[in-house]
Amino acid sequence: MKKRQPTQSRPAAGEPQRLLADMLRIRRMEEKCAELYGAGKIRGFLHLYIGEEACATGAMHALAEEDRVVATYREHGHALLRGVPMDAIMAEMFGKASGCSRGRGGSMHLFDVSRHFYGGNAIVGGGLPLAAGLALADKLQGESRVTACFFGEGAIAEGAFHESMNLAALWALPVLFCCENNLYAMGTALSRSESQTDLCAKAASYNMDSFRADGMDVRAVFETVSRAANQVRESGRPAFVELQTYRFRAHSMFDPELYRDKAEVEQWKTRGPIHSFSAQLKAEGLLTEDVFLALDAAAQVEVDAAVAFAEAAPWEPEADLLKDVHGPAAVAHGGRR
Amino acid sequence: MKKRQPTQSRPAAGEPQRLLADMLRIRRMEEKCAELYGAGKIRGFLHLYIGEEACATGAMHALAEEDRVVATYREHGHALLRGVPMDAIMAEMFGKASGCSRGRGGSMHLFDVSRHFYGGNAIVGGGLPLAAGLALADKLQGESRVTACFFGEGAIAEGAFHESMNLAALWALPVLFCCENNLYAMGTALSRSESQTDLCAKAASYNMDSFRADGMDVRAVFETVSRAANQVRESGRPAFVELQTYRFRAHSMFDPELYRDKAEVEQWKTRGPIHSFSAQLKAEGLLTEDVFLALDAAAQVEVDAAVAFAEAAPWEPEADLLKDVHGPAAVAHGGRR
Amino acid sequence: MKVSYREALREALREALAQDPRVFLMGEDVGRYGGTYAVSKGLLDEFGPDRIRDTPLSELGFVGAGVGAALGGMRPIVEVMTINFSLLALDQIVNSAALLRHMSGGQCAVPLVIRMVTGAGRQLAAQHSHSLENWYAHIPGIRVLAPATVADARGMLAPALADPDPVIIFEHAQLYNLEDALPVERVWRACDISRAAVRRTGTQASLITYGGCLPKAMQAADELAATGIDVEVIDLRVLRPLDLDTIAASVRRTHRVVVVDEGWKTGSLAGEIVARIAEDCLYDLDAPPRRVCSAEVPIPYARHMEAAALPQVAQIVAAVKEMLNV
Amino acid sequence: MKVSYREALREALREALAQDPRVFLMGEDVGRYGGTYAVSKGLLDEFGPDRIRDTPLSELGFVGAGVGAALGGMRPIVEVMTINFSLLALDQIVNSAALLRHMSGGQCAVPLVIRMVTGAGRQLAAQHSHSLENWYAHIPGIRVLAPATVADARGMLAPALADPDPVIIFEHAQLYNLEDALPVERVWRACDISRAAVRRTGTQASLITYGGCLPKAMQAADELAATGIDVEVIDLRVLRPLDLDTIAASVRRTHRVVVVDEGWKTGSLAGEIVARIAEDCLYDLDAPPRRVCSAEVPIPYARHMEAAALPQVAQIVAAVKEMLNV
Ligand SMILES: Cc1ncc(C[n+]2csc(CCOP(=O)(O)OP(=O)(O)O)c2C)c(N)n1
Ligand SMILES: Cc1ncc(C[n+]2csc(CCOP(=O)(O)OP(=O)(O)O)c2C)c(N)n1
Ligand SMILES: [Mg+2]
Ligand SMILES: [Mg+2]
Repeated sequence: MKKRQPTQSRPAAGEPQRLLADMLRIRRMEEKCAELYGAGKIRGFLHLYIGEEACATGAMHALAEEDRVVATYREHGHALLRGVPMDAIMAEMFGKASGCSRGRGGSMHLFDVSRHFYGGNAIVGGGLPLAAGLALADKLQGESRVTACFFGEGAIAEGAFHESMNLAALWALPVLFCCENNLYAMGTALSRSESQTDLCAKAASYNMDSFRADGMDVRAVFETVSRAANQVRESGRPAFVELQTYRFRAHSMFDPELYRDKAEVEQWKTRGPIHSFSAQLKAEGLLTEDVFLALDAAAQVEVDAAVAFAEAAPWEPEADLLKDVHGPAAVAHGGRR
Repeated sequence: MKKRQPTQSRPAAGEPQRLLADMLRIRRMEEKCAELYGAGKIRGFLHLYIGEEACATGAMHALAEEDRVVATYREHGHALLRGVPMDAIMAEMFGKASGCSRGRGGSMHLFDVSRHFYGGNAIVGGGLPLAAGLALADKLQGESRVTACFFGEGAIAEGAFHESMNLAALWALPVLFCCENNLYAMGTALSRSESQTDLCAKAASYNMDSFRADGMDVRAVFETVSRAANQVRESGRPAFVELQTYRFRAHSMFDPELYRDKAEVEQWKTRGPIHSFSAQLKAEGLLTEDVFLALDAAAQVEVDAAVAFAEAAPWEPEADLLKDVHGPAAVAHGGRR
Repeated sequence: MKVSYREALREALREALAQDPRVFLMGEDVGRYGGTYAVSKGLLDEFGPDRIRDTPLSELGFVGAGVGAALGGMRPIVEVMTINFSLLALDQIVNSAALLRHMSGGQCAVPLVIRMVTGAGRQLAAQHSHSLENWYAHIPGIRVLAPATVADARGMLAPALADPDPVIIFEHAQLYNLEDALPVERVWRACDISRAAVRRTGTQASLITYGGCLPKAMQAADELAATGIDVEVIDLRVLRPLDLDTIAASVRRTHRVVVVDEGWKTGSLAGEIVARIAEDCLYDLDAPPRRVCSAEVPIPYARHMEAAALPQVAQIVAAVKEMLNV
Repeated sequence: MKVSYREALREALREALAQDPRVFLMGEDVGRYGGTYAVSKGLLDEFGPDRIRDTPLSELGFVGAGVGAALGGMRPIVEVMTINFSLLALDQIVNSAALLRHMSGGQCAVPLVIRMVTGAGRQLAAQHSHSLENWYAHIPGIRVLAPATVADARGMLAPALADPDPVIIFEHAQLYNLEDALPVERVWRACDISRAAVRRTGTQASLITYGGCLPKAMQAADELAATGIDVEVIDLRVLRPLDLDTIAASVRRTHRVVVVDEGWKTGSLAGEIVARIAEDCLYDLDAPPRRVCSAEVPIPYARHMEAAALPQVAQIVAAVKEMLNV
């Protein structure tokens, strides 16, 4: 298991330039991933977060280091901002042994337990019960951590969502349910998956407080999630946050996008979280084009280094195939398996 | 498969004396079942409905003959009032070949497809998706039937409830979701199973209309379910009904009832649906003690006849063990299985 | 003219929808998205949203609704996007679909078809690479099919819909792009969903397999033939009920058997086949039967590790050669 | 002094709860109701509602919460009331509990114990009579136990909790009232959860079984002994990973084998055992191996029909005699 690395001292979370820089880091990393997918370096399923960066960025800045995070298959940004080194993420997508899941998981299963990042779950709704359980562990152990659980609006139709919401509310578990509502689950629009499209009404049916934020506005996300997380931390009770966002790219690299109009996508792109936030910062006098370019260049440098790292990283030997199916102590019970 | 029997002409559904008579039929039948369980004639799990008779009685009177019904393992009353002959019910509980499920199902799996009675489901929540599907079939076939689905409040914590409510509301399926809220799921009180104990709030979170009735008052149930069923029939959309009731007996014959106070049970018994309704009818001049006794005696006669029938009924030969695993036409596909 | 496995499946769906108004297709993204594996592409335009019905993400709910709709007189085809997600629907498949006829003493019929994608090989990692056909093949009350050829992809749906009971059809993810000429219509129209098929006759050993491993077994047979070893290849096609006669007849001819199955070895369907052979044909065997299965490890993402985990042609060839001591 | 299987299970729970504050028990009606099969009766008073935690009816949710709690540092014991309802939780058991360690490259540990009741025999009909241990025994990443004796009921929990990975424990419904003297503490404390046990030595055939069928196999062995036939009885105890050495050693001694399993025959765990024997001990066999399993029918309610569907002592005796041609 990885050792926790010493915390770097960095500017306060939520500080505008860091929010912007982190959105850029996600964006540039993912653009590179798309390119590498085309080149066959990254394979399997690849779900890009492009367009939604304000959500993970605002939310991760709002969480404390000791908080736990559970995410979905669309989790590159969450992993990165939780502190998983881009090198390790990129190597994972290459399937290399230096990947954050040793090449076993790939794009959909980024893990870093030392940073309380519990994946990377490719079963829609599958992370929600886990999050309730992590929070239950904290509650029973007297920890005041929050467990933030990210999922798409598509997950709300799954029984797992409801069972988890109820358990968390009933048992007063410190879970922050973060629904990234990008209006589509693959090709299924929200209005074709939910009879009630006001998602906060779902929380109300569990007696759970809910919050809503414009998921294209990183400051709004940061402020809303900060409030919600504080409430969870102080009350020990769960809360629900809906982040209204949009994905600019296809669901995965296989999606022909038959189900939505190009015009709708273009319309949303005008609200792109990076350019709208940088425009805002410039208008506020908090950013110059030079600084923007420098942040972007730094992101690009980080990406290039990550790709180089991943390229150079070793493959796991095939002889290790059966490793990590079971933990080491299992050998204690007679040893033969 | 059983042939549909010709409809008997009988007094209008919902007429007070029929409501009372039907509650008595359920009560006397089930008291006998308890006795027969003690004698080892009925085995397996036996879940008595005693105390809750007003629910099935009011509801079944409110439904039309062509409506479909899906129920749980606590379904003796529903089956009886759907028109399944008491003989066939009793024989089923004995495990006899003349039982309404040919002895294959027992107490928890009473079926009578000729009367649109689809069981008898022993998986909590398991009937709800079926009900949505039956209603979908009707909708697609242009039928104006209602599918009434009965379940306990315990089922509301199950994902199956939520997925079914959403499908029904989203697709506008004519399902009447009838929640028999008897406050306990085995030993688990509602407040320990739901963070939100106002069950109608659940329906609201699916944009579904809801109704609530005192499930100890057969007239209230009849009127409420009539209204709700009519609305479903006319709108083609689902509705949710909560019937607030209480079971007077243990959950099953194995339950030591450690989880609730005797006093609470006694308190509820004062609101017993049979004696409170007969008292009411008497006060209204609609019932005399003689008539009551005659109805009760008739119920007892029916029970005795059913027991005699069940006793005399034949056992299925063991040689038929593999029957009804598959339908006959399967033989067409090459025939060997 | 060649058609792909995917096109063959789509033609079968189109025909079923056109011929019987009781038939409808429902599942996640079967409509507007065009089907995750593009099988149902175009059908929404042709048959409309009532009959090509996109469902919310709620496998338990919509599979159960399929059971109910079948009970109610329809002939639903439910697509569970992949076998991986079918774990969420197993209660309805086992406790409702498979049991209702029996529990009701023969009154209920559930003429339901469930299609799902199975198998690994596309680097989708552990949660998206299951092969659990053996679980389904264990359940009384359902029929389980595994089309491994274009002809079966085209032919199996109609008899499955005609079956009065639930039928599960497993489409292997690696087969969709397989292309082949369809046999003459008369042949695939007579598609039998109770028998295994001898895909290649041979004398020295029987390779028994199904689904995504059939092409591997055929290739292994080719490679063996090139070295002068003549093996028979049996495609189970029907995983429940098993066609034990065809299996036994083959073993009695060849006296040696290798079962190839993408499932994990322990508790695999291959194990059941080996057990049946040991029970029924013990004295016909000239060597211990062998299995080539997946390694007992969740399927890893990395390409070379995934390949190492799954049955490969070279392993099949090696197993036959070892068995023949060559 | 004799104790019942139920009491042995309860003592094991009590001890685990008393010794390790990370241990807690959660499930439907484990607390106020006292446990459906009364296993946890009294524990709520002793350990309080945080550690004897009644759950709502939401198998997928609370099993998944158990996985999460294990990830988070606790040692949860999750009771799924019966195996029948575990179908609702399979996604979390397979796709989370079993896979997390591997998918995370070894980072995640899920030290979770899941207990559930299995089996038929009490006239509970088709939906409440499943035996799907074979499904679980197929999954890499979990350990599967089937205590069939009072000593194992007492001894298996502690090593299961010490296992760094998920362990599923199947308690057969027909065993709860079984009474036996516990062996001396030193013996059951050394409970090994990797090996099968020879419950009775014998020379003419091996009866291999587990769980609820062990008493039937023992009784069959008694009846056979009374007719002068000496059979060995192997209790698998651990259904995954299988103790193949003990099985093979027995077959090499007796040369004949009957596997007894309450699962439906096709795809049963018994099939896997037969397959292993055919693969590893073919030349040791003096007769085809046989299985005594449940008939391939959903379990009927009626008493005589249920009995006809399940493996019975008479069938085991008959199988051995036929095999020995006596
Ligand atoms: C249980 C389950 N069913 C189906 C899928 C296939 N699938 C993967 S992502 C997805 C859409 C999910 O949409 P949403 O939850 O809104 O998340 P988004 O992709 O929009 O971020 C589907 C249907 C799955 N992974 N898991
Ligand atoms: C999925 C599932 N989990 C658990 C059980 C065991 N069980 C049978 S009835 C019951 C309580 C159900 O309570 P409720 O839904 O309120 O109905 P009631 O018995 O009160 O009528 C439980 C837990 C089951 N049958 N199915
Ligand atoms: Mg979405
Ligand atoms: Mg209840």
